[in-house]
Amino acid sequence: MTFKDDRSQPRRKPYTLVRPYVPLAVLLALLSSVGAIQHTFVSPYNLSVLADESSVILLLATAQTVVILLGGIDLSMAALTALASVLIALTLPSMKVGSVISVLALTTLLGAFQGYIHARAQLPSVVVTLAGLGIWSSLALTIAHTTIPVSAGFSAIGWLKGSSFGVPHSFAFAAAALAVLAGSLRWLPLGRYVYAIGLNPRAALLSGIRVGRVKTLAFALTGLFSGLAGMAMVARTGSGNPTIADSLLLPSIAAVLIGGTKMSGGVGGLGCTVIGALSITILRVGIAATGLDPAYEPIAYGVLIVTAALATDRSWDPLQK
Amino acid sequence: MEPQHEQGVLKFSSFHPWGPCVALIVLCVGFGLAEPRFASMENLRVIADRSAIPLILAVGMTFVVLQGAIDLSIEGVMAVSSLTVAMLVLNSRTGLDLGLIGVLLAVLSGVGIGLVNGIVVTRLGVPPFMATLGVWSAASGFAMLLSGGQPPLIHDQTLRAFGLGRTFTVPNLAIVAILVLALGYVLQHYTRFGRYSMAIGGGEHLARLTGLPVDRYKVLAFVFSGLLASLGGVLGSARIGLGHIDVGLGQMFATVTAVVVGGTSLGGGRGGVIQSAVGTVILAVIADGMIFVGITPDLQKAVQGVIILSASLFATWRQRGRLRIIR
Amino acid sequence: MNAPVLRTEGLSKSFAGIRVLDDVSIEVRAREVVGLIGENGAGKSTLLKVLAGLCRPDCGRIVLRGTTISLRCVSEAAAAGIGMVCQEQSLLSNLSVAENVLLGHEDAALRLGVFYNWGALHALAKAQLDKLGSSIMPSAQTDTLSFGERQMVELAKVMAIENRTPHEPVILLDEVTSMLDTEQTETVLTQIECLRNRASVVFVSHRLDEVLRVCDRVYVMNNGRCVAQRNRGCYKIADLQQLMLGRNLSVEYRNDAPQVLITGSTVRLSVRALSRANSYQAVSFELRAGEVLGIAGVSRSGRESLCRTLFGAEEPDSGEIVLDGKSVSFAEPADAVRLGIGYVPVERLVEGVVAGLSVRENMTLAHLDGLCRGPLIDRGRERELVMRWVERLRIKLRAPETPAYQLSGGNQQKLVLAKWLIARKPKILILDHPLLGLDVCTRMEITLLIRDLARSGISILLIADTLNELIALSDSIIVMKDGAVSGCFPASTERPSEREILERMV
Amino acid sequence: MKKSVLMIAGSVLLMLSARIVAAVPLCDKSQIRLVNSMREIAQPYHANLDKGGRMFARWAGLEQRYILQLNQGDSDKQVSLMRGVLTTNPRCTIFNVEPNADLVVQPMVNAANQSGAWIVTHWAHNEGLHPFDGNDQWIAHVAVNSLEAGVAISKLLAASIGGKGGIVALQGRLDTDPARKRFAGLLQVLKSMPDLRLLDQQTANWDRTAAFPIMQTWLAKYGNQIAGVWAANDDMALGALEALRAADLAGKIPVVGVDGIPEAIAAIDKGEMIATVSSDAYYQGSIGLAMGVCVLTGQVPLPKAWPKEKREYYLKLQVITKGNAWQYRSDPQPSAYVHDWDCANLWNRSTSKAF
Repeated sequence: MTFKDDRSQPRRKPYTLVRPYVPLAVLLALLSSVGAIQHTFVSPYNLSVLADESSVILLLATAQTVVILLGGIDLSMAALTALASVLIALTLPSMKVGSVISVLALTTLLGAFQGYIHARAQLPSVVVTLAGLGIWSSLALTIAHTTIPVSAGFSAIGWLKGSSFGVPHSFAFAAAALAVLAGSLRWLPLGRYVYAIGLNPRAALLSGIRVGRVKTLAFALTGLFSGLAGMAMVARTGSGNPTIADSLLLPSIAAVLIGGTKMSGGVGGLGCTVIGALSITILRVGIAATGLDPAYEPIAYGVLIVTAALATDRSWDPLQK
Repeated sequence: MEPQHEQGVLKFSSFHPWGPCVALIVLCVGFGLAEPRFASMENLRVIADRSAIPLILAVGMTFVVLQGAIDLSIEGVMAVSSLTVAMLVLNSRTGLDLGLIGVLLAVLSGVGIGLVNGIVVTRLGVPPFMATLGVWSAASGFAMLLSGGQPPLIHDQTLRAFGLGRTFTVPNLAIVAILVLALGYVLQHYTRFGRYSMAIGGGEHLARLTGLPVDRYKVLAFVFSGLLASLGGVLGSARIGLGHIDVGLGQMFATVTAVVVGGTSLGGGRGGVIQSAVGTVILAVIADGMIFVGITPDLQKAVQGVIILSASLFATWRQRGRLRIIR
Repeated sequence: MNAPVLRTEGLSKSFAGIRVLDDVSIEVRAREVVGLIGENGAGKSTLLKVLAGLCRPDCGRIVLRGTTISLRCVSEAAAAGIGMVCQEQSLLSNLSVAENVLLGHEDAALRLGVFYNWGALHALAKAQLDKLGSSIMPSAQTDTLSFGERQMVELAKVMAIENRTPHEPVILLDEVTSMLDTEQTETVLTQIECLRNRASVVFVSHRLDEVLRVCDRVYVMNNGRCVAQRNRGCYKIADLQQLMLGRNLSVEYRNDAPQVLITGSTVRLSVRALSRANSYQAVSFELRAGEVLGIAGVSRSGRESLCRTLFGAEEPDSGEIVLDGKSVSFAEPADAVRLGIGYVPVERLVEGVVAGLSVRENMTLAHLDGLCRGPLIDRGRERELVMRWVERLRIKLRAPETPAYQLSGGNQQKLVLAKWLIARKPKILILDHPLLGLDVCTRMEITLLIRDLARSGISILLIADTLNELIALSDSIIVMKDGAVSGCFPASTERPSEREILERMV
Repeated sequence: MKKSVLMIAGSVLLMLSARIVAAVPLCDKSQIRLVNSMREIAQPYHANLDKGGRMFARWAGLEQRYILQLNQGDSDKQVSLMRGVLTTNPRCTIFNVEPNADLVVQPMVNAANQSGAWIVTHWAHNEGLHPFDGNDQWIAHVAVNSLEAGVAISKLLAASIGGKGGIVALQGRLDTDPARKRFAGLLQVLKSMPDLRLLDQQTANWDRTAAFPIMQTWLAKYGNQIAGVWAANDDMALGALEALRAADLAGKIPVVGVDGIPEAIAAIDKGEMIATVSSDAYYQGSIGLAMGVCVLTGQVPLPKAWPKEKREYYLKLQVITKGNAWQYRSDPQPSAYVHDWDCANLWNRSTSKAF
């Protein structure tokens, strides 16, 4: 059964035109509705605060997007972030900048390791990263039973704290990282391989793409970005903690999906992930700002996810059923 | 060569059928050798008791997963049903004392949420992952509203007694779980619901082509999963004696893990309730065994991770092939 | 001359403004086999889909046994006694054969209307399979069956319709033979003959000879219209072809350029005692530069597996592959690609193209690194290269950015070929059923292309759909049987006859 | 002795400063916002924090200005939520913070310093951090001596089993200060009592549901070796208790916990638990707000003028046993706290400086 007739139904046409802008619309709607209740919420200061808040989720979501584009998923990022935060906090005093670099290198390796297992042993990424989730988090817990304040050498990451021209550095940093990645997705062969694999891994394989290598690389990326997120965390809280990021896993994935990237891989991109991350952040902070009963936050959260999916994820795609 | 419908998000060919069983046996023997008391009758009961609620959840989840979907909302459902039951039977907050009816109503709350899942997925065409993620969140928010900072204590003694009691030295919850498992088995192998779920998982559009009422059975699966989730919530609160929004804390990950470890493919169309049951017991044995051999709390998650990983490796290593597609 | 069972009046259907069915009126009489012939995109499949309730016509009506019907879905069509076997198979490979055959109609096999009675279910399915004289076990898991066997199950599934309607069913067969090799096609054709005394059949195939063989009447379609109708016996093939193409078919690939004797040229690839467990054993042959080497054999003779091995997609257990005098081993297809080997798989949409990507992206997918300036892709050069090949292969498309799934089968096949040809110097092309399911015109283009490529020095390893195709295309031929080379016809002036090859195949 | 001296000195100093700095209100009372920032309200302890806060708000006539912030165990979010509120009129906003983890104190204090909001923190914070080190918006840190709590219940448990036998311990979230300190208290007591054996210890993350199966497993593993159950909070203690009940051991094996939540007290009445230590959630949930109001309305001088021991001190803990359980049975009336909320007696429950 070919899908030609299905996809070329004319009534779909206009919708597919507006589809790309839906995430943005959702974001604005969210912002304005909170702003309506709490006027100062849309003040420049607060917006910069929001941007600052979103930075960590943004970092996580960015790398997650690549993996999801490949058709996989990485559940271990948050745990790896926590591990990184602990290690950085521990080693900063002695190694200064060196600690950051070496920790980033380590997390990248760990990520790559997961990717390698996933590709080499042909285990689904859910399983591998689920295991990773457990391993990294208890590793962090074993290394540091509790919060590790950064006693010295904070300057090595302190620059992430400030803000210039009202733009918080952490956000600028995250955005820059995302931009670089988006660029390479667009301009490097690697990027095209990612989409090809996500859409049709078998054809990609038979076109001579080294699928295993690409996957390993993608997970190395999630590792690296987990490390960066950990760094941002330490910069924000001035300490590392083994459970610092547990609660960021689902929000970061949700950010990717709200951004309009499809779970099934190959469709979507980094552009909207920014928007997704911001929407999530507004939700986390906004409800509180409006002074509503906190119980309404998860409700709104759920509604947003569903509506966003409703808006973005109905695009038709020949290889998905 | 693999047929095309093997592809798609999270799809991968099914585990070696005996892998999980072997893994389970190996684990039991291992723990048994390390700590003889592990093999004691009492501990077997504990394991049965421990795996009861996860098993109930896993059976529900299995049908959703067989269809190639996933239900992340079970924690939310458990929270809602837990509070509903606690507020409907004799309790510390509301004057109500509906007894069994209260329990039934609580279980129905799960059906309702499952219905929402199903409708959002089928009518609105939202992918299950996101639909249920959203419903999960919304449901737990609703539960928070119900709880309102005053967790209702359950004073209904029959319910408490049932939750904690044993019949013929078998924990009641374990008995319930067995019944649910049996029900699940019959549903899967001897009814349209089960067989069509298989078909839908095998290739949804093909199933549609053949004129199967796919949507109806999808909704049904979510409803069933919701039903069992709320049952789990009710039993859980009957056990700890209050309505608590955290009654299902961590159950979602655990259940999915159990289903995967058992060898039901997240891609749908392969596996079944029995496999999921094995997976659940594996996890229960791990959790219980680790306390037995005294692995320090910090490392337990790590050990769990390693075991999941090696179990899957062990199960699928032989199926590797250059053209095998894994998501 | 009996009354029509099924009649269409002025059916029209457009997709995205393009008219694919234009005022089509045909009729199918009881116990009659009607053939539909026409180029790809002539509207044959669409017509069948309309009849089977897969899509609804914009205007026109369908009259079944004198009453106008409107079909909203397949099950309605089935209820009315119309069943269709699609080009792509519609079996659920994770279910048992029995379940597939009776899917959606198990009522007869239910206890208390709820619980499956497996015994009864298998019995019912067996009955259907017996009609077709097939010996497939109803309890077998479908994905353990061969493609041909699955095709049988499809037929059985459709035939099951007759139990549900008081009338004789109308069976629509869309390209059922296009994916089958010679001997499977035979069985299917004989089945169609048998169907004649139980049902009405509409049969669509690209293979003119098949259609002419089994059909009492043929309708000729040409871009959306039904241009002619001929009764058995009163037509000439050339005349039909002309009707199909709307123009005269100058050259058929059968009477094709004389073989070049390339025995002199260098050996490009030599395979020595290559073996892979339960696929093929001790296969040895040599492939010379500019040679087209055809591999004959029934399905499961190990030839597909052999081709995949030579592309690095499957690993051999023993033996050695020598490319240009150097022994090579492929860890994955990528290695083979780097050495200038290309592979055109059978299942185009599943393995050949990435349907979601644009034509441009698909074409350059295999050789992107050649198109990079520094680390970045040189879009300009890429687009220019793509356009060049689009023209050279006459790929019909609106823009290079058109997503691949919008191309017709033929153009997709060209695209897959182009993917390998853009390499700086492709050495070997492995073609697995390159002409599968293509219309006459595209077949010819690709046939000629293959010849050109060979002449330009590329060695080609070929698996063809039919024997005469194989004989026509290849210089030398090896025959495989049960995984071993059972015959070898080196390039020479006179060609082996089909019979010679066939007797080595089976 | 020393304590009382401190108290006197403190109050004297307060009067002096009150007279010298003829404090003017910093905010119009109607502008004041009271924010209670805590983990969740599913656990009774937190529920009581919230109740305490609301009680105070009602008493102070600021009921409409009371905001509850729940971070669901998400440290990062606790900070985000705070910043979210700071966008409007921060200088009149008072935060009473139950830190989800001690690492959040630093960033929350920073946020307060930047925005001019006022903050009171509870429990514990990272080492080397003090209100009096230039953190002028950080009114005070009301520390809880978890070690002391741990020691107290451990002693009572030991006593109840005659100082010998095996016990099992349920720990809280391992990365939190109270969890570790309370356990340290237990270890301290164990050292002093050679006959008392720690059979096993696990974490149940403060959670009742998690405690249940762990206790079950222990019963299977150690059977009658278990003479007592030590839990780092009441919720887990009650979870363990239910597991005991399932084995008909409820009341036969003594259980201790911390927090003094109503159910625990009921259990103590029934004799199924023997002791819990209460830091008085109602008080913790309200005192910070009370301090803030006093500061903002100018009834007390600016915190920076306060002596160190009033900026960071330990909170008096109440050990609840069968003996005194009756006092805590029902939800307390606001009247019980009015005295403590009075700007003159803000430090009533200070035991000693906590630095």
